[in-house]
Amino acid sequence: MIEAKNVNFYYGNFHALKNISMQMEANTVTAFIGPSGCGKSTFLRILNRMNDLIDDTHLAGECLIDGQNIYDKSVQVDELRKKVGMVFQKPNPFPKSIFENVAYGLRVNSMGDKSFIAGRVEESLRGAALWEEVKDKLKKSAFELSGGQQQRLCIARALAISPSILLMDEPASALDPISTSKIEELMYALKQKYTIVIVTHNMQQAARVSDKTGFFMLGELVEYCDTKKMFLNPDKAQTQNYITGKFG
Amino acid sequence: MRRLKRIAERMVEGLLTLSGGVTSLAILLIIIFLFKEGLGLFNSPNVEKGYSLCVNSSNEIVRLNPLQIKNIFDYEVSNWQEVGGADEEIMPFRFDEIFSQYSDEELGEDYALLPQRLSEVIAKHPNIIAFLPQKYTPKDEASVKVLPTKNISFADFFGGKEWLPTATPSPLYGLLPLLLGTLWVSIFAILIALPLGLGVAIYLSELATEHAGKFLKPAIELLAGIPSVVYGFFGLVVLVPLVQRSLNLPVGETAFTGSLILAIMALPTIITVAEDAMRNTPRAMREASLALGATHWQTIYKVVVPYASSGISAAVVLGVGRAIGETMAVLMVTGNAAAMPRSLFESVRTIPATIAAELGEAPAGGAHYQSLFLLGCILFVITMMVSISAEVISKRQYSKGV
Amino acid sequence: MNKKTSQKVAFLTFRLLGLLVVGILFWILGFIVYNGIGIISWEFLTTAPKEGMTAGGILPAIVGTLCLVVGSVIFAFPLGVMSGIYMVEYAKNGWVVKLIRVMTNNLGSIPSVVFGLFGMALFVNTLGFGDSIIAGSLTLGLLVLPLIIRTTEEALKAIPSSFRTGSLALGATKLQTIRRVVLPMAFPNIITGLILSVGRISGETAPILFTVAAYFLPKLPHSIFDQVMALPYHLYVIATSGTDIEASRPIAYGTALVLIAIVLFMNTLAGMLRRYFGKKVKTN
Amino acid sequence: MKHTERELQSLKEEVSQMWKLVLSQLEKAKQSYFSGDIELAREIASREKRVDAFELKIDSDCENYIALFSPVAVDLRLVLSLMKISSTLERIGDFSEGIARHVIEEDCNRMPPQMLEDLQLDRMFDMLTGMLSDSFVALESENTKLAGRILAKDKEIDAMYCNSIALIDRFLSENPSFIHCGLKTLLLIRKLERIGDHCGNIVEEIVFYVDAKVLKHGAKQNKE
Repeated sequence: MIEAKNVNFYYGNFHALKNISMQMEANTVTAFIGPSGCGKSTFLRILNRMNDLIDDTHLAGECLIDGQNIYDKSVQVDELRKKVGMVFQKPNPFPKSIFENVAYGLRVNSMGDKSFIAGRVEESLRGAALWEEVKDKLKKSAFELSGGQQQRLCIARALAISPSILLMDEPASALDPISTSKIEELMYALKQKYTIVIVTHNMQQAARVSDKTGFFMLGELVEYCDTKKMFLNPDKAQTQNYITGKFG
Repeated sequence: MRRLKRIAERMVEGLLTLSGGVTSLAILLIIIFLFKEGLGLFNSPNVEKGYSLCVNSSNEIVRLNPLQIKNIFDYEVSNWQEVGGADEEIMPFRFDEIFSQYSDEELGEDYALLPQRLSEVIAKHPNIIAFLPQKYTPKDEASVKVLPTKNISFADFFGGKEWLPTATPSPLYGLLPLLLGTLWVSIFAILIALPLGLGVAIYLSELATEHAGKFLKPAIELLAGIPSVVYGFFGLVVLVPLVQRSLNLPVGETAFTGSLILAIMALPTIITVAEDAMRNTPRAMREASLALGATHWQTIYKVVVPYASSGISAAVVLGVGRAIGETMAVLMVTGNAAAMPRSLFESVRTIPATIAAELGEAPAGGAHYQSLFLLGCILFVITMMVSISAEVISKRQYSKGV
Repeated sequence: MNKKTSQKVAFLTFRLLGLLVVGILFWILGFIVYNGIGIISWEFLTTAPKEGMTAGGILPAIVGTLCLVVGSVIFAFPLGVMSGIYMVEYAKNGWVVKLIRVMTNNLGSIPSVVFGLFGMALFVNTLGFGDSIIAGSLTLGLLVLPLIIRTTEEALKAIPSSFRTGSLALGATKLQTIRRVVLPMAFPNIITGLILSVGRISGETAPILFTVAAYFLPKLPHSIFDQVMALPYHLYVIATSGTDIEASRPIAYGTALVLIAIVLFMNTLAGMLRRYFGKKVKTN
Repeated sequence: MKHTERELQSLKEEVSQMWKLVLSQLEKAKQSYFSGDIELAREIASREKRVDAFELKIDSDCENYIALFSPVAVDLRLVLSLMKISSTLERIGDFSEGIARHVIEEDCNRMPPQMLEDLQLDRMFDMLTGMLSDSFVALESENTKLAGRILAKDKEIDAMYCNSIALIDRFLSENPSFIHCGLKTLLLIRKLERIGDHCGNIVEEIVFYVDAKVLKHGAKQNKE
C-alpha cells in the first residue's frame, strides 16, 4: 500500500506539487492523468525517489510505502528502488543482449547464482508476455526487438528483481496501438501480483486499465476516485472539462 | 544601379565559394610539397652526393650497401670477408689522408696530379677502400675500381634500423628507430593519460557539482592552452631531474619523461572528448539502471561507460594523434638518441623531434633535407589515418549491443 | 553492502584524479610564475638581449611574436570567416561539402611541425620569401585556419534560422541577410575564435622554426621580409642551446612567464566572452 | 481474450439473463391467464421489480463500458443495441405484469370459451414467446436469418389484432352484458400486439448490431 501525506515538491522555487494526499491500494492499477506539466510524472517519480537525481529539488511531507516513510534517513535508496520498479516512457533497453538486460537488476543487486538468474529471466520474460517471442534469441541485442517488444523487455527487466510496486511513466506513449494494447493487457494481468501506478496522457488508456484515477492540474490533485466515477460523473468541473476535452 | 548591386553580390558569393575550398587546397598543397621533396630521397645516391667509393681492382667486391659502408668507415667491420670479399683486412681511406702522405708539390698545381696520386695509393694497397670526391676520382685506371652507387631504396628507408643522416661516406636513413620511438613514447603516454583522463571525465560528467565543474573545466581548458614549448621547458627543468633522481638513472632525458609530459598534454583532449561521450548517454538509460536498484557507480561502469565506449575510443585515438605529432616538448625532454628503443628509461627520438632538430642543419635540396620531408610525409599519413579513424569511430552509432 | 563500498572507493578515486589534474596545472603555472616573476620588469620587457642572451630583455621576441600574430590574423581571419560562411550558408549537402569538412578537420589535426616543413618548402624556398615574417605568418595562418573556420561555423549555426527567414521574407537578398542579420549576431562568437587563434599562434614553435625565427637578432624588423625572434622559439633556444644555459635560466623563466601570460590571457578572455555572450543569447 | 472483450461478454450475459426472466414472465402470464391462477399472477407482479432492476444494472454497465472503453464499430453497435434491447425487454416485462394484473383484478369473468378460441389468444401467446425466444437465439448466434420470420410473425399478430377488434365488436353487439369484460379483453389483446411490436424492435436492434442495417420505421422500404 502506498500513502502520500501532504506531499509538497519544489524544483528550486517552483512549487511543483501542492499538498498531495492519497492512498493507493495493493493489487490495483492507479492511473494519473492531467495536462503536461501538471506534476503527475513528478509525483510518480517521488514514489521511487527518482527525483533525488535532479539537483535543487526538495520535498516536504511524507510518502509511505507499507507504512514506512521512504524519505526517512534510514531508507537505502537502491533497496527502495528494488522494491519499487519503474518502466519509462520510451523503451530504454541497455546496449546489451536480451538476457543481460533482464539479468541486469539481479546482477547489480547480487541476487542469486547463475541458474537462479536464468530461471528468473525466463520467469520475468514470461511474466511480461515476451518469452515466446524471444526465447530463441536471448543472446541477441535488445535493439533488434521492435518498440513494443523493447517496452515489454523493460517491463520484464523491472519484474526480474521482484518488486511489489511497478511505476509506469507513460509506458505506451511511444508505441503503436497493437503494442499499446499488449502492454495494457499485461498491466491488467500484472495487477494480480503487483501494485501498479501509471502516468498517462491517454485518458482512454487510464479508463481502460485502471481501477482508480487521479487527476492532476497545476501541481494539485484535483480529484481522485474510482475510474468509473471519474469518467462518468466526476465531482469537479475542472475534471469534467479536462476529460471531455473542453479544457482551456 | 540594381544590376550593379546584383553583379557585386554574385562576385562576393563567388569569393565565398572559393574560400570554402581553401582548406582542401591547403591540404593538397601540403601533400604536393611534402611528397615532392620527400620522395626525392629515393633518387639520391646512397653515398654522399659528389663522392664515390673506390677499391683496388683486384678486390672481388662488387657492391656494398650503406650499412656496410658505414660499418667499414666506423672500423666496426675490419675484414673484407665480413662483407662478402676475400679474407683480408680492410683499410678505409678518407680523402683527407692523402694530404698527410703527399706534399703540396707532389700534388701539383691546383691539385692537377691528385687523381694520379690517389690511384697510386689505391694500387699500392689491395685491401684499401677509398672515399673520394668524384672530381678527383682516378678515371680509366686499371688498378682502380669505382664501386657503383645505387639510389636509396624503399627498403633502406622503411626497413633501416639506423638513422645517421650526417654519416660519411654513406648516410643512413633508417625510419624504424624514429617510428618506434614515436609510437613508444606516444603509446606509453596514452597508457598513463587514459586512466587519469577517464577518471576525470567520469568525475566531470557524473559526480562533479556545478561548482566543482565550473572550477575544473576552465582548468582543463588552460591545461590545453599552455604552449608546448612551455611544457617542454617545464619538463626539462622539473621532470628530467626528477626522473633522474627518483629512478636513479644516468640521464633524466628518457622516453619515460617524454611520455609523462605527453600524458599531461594529451589529458585535456581525452577528458573533453570522453566527457562529451558520457554526457551523451541518454538520461533514460541511467534512470532505468538506477530504477533497478543499481548504485550510481554500478550504473556508470555497467551502462554509461559501455554506452560511451565509441566516444572513449575516439578520445584515445585523438590523444594518440596529438601525442604522435607533438614536437617541442618531446624534443626538449627525450634526449634524442636515434637508436632503436629498448627500454622506457633510455633516450629516444621521435619523428617530429627529428625534423625540428635537424632541418635547420640540412642543406636545402640535399638527401638529408629530403629525408626529413619524407619523415614529414610519414607523420602526415599517420595523423591523417588517426583523425579519419577517430571520425569513423565516433560516428559509429551504438546500434548493436553485446 | 559491498557495492556501496566499491562505489565509495571509486568515487573517492575520481575526486582525487580531478584534484590531481588541477594540481598538475597549478604545479606548472606555479612553478613558472614563482621562478619567473622576479625577473619581470619594465626593462626586461623593453630591452634587447645582451651578453649572449644571459642578460637583458626580450623586446625583439615580443615584437616578433606580435608581428607574427598580426600577420597571420590578417591572412587567416578573413579567409577563415569567409570559408565558414560558405560552409554554413551556401554549401548544399553533397559530397563536395563532406570532402571539405573532412579536409578542414584533417587540416586541424596535422602536426604543427608538418606545417613548418610545408611552410619552408612553399613560402621560404619555392616562393622565395626566405626566412621572413611573411613566410612565418602564412604558415601560422594556415595552422589556425581550421580553428577559425570551425568557430565561425559554430557561431553561424547557433543563429536560429527564423532570423534568416524573417529577413528573407522582407525581401532582403541572401547576402544582405548574412551581412546585416547573421554576421552581427554571430560576431561575438567569431571574435572568440579569433582570440583563441591568437593564443594558439603566440605559443606555436615548430612552424616558425624554419620559416621565420631568428636565433638571436637584437634589432627590430623593418619589413615583412625580415627575420624576427619569437617568444616560444626564444624560450626553446635559451632553454636548450644558449651560450650559457645556466646563466640564462632566469631569462628563460621570465620568457616562459610572459608567453604563458599572453596565451592564458587570450584563452581566458575568449572563455569569458563566450560565457558572457552565450548567456546573452540565451536570455533573448 | 482481452479484458475489454471479457467485459463486453459479461454485459451480453446480463442481457441474456434478463431475457430469460422476461420470457418466463410472459410464459407465466399466459399460464395464469388461461388457468386464472392468481397466485402465479402475483408472483409475476412481484418479479417485475427484478426486471426493472436488471434494466437499471444493464444501463449503468453500458454507460460504464462506453465511458471506460470507448468502444467503436461492432462493439459500439452491440452496446447500443444491448441498451435498447434491455429497455424494450423491460417494456415487455411491463406488459406481462399488465396481463398478470388483469388476472388479479378478477372483475372480469371469463369470456365464453368459444370466444377465446375465436380470438386465438392461445396462439397469440405462443407466437409471442416464440418471437421472443427466436430473437434471443438470433442475438446469441448473431444470425439475422431468423429476423424475417420474426417480423412476419409480428405482421400476423397485427392482423390477428385487427381481426379481434371486429370479432369483439360483433360479440359485444350480440352480448351487451359482456361490455366491461370485452373491453378489457380488447385491452389485453392490445397489450399482446404491443409485445409483438417490441419483439420486432428487438429484432431490428439485432440486425443493426450484426449487419449495421437500420430497419426501423420502414427505412428498408424507403430504400427500395
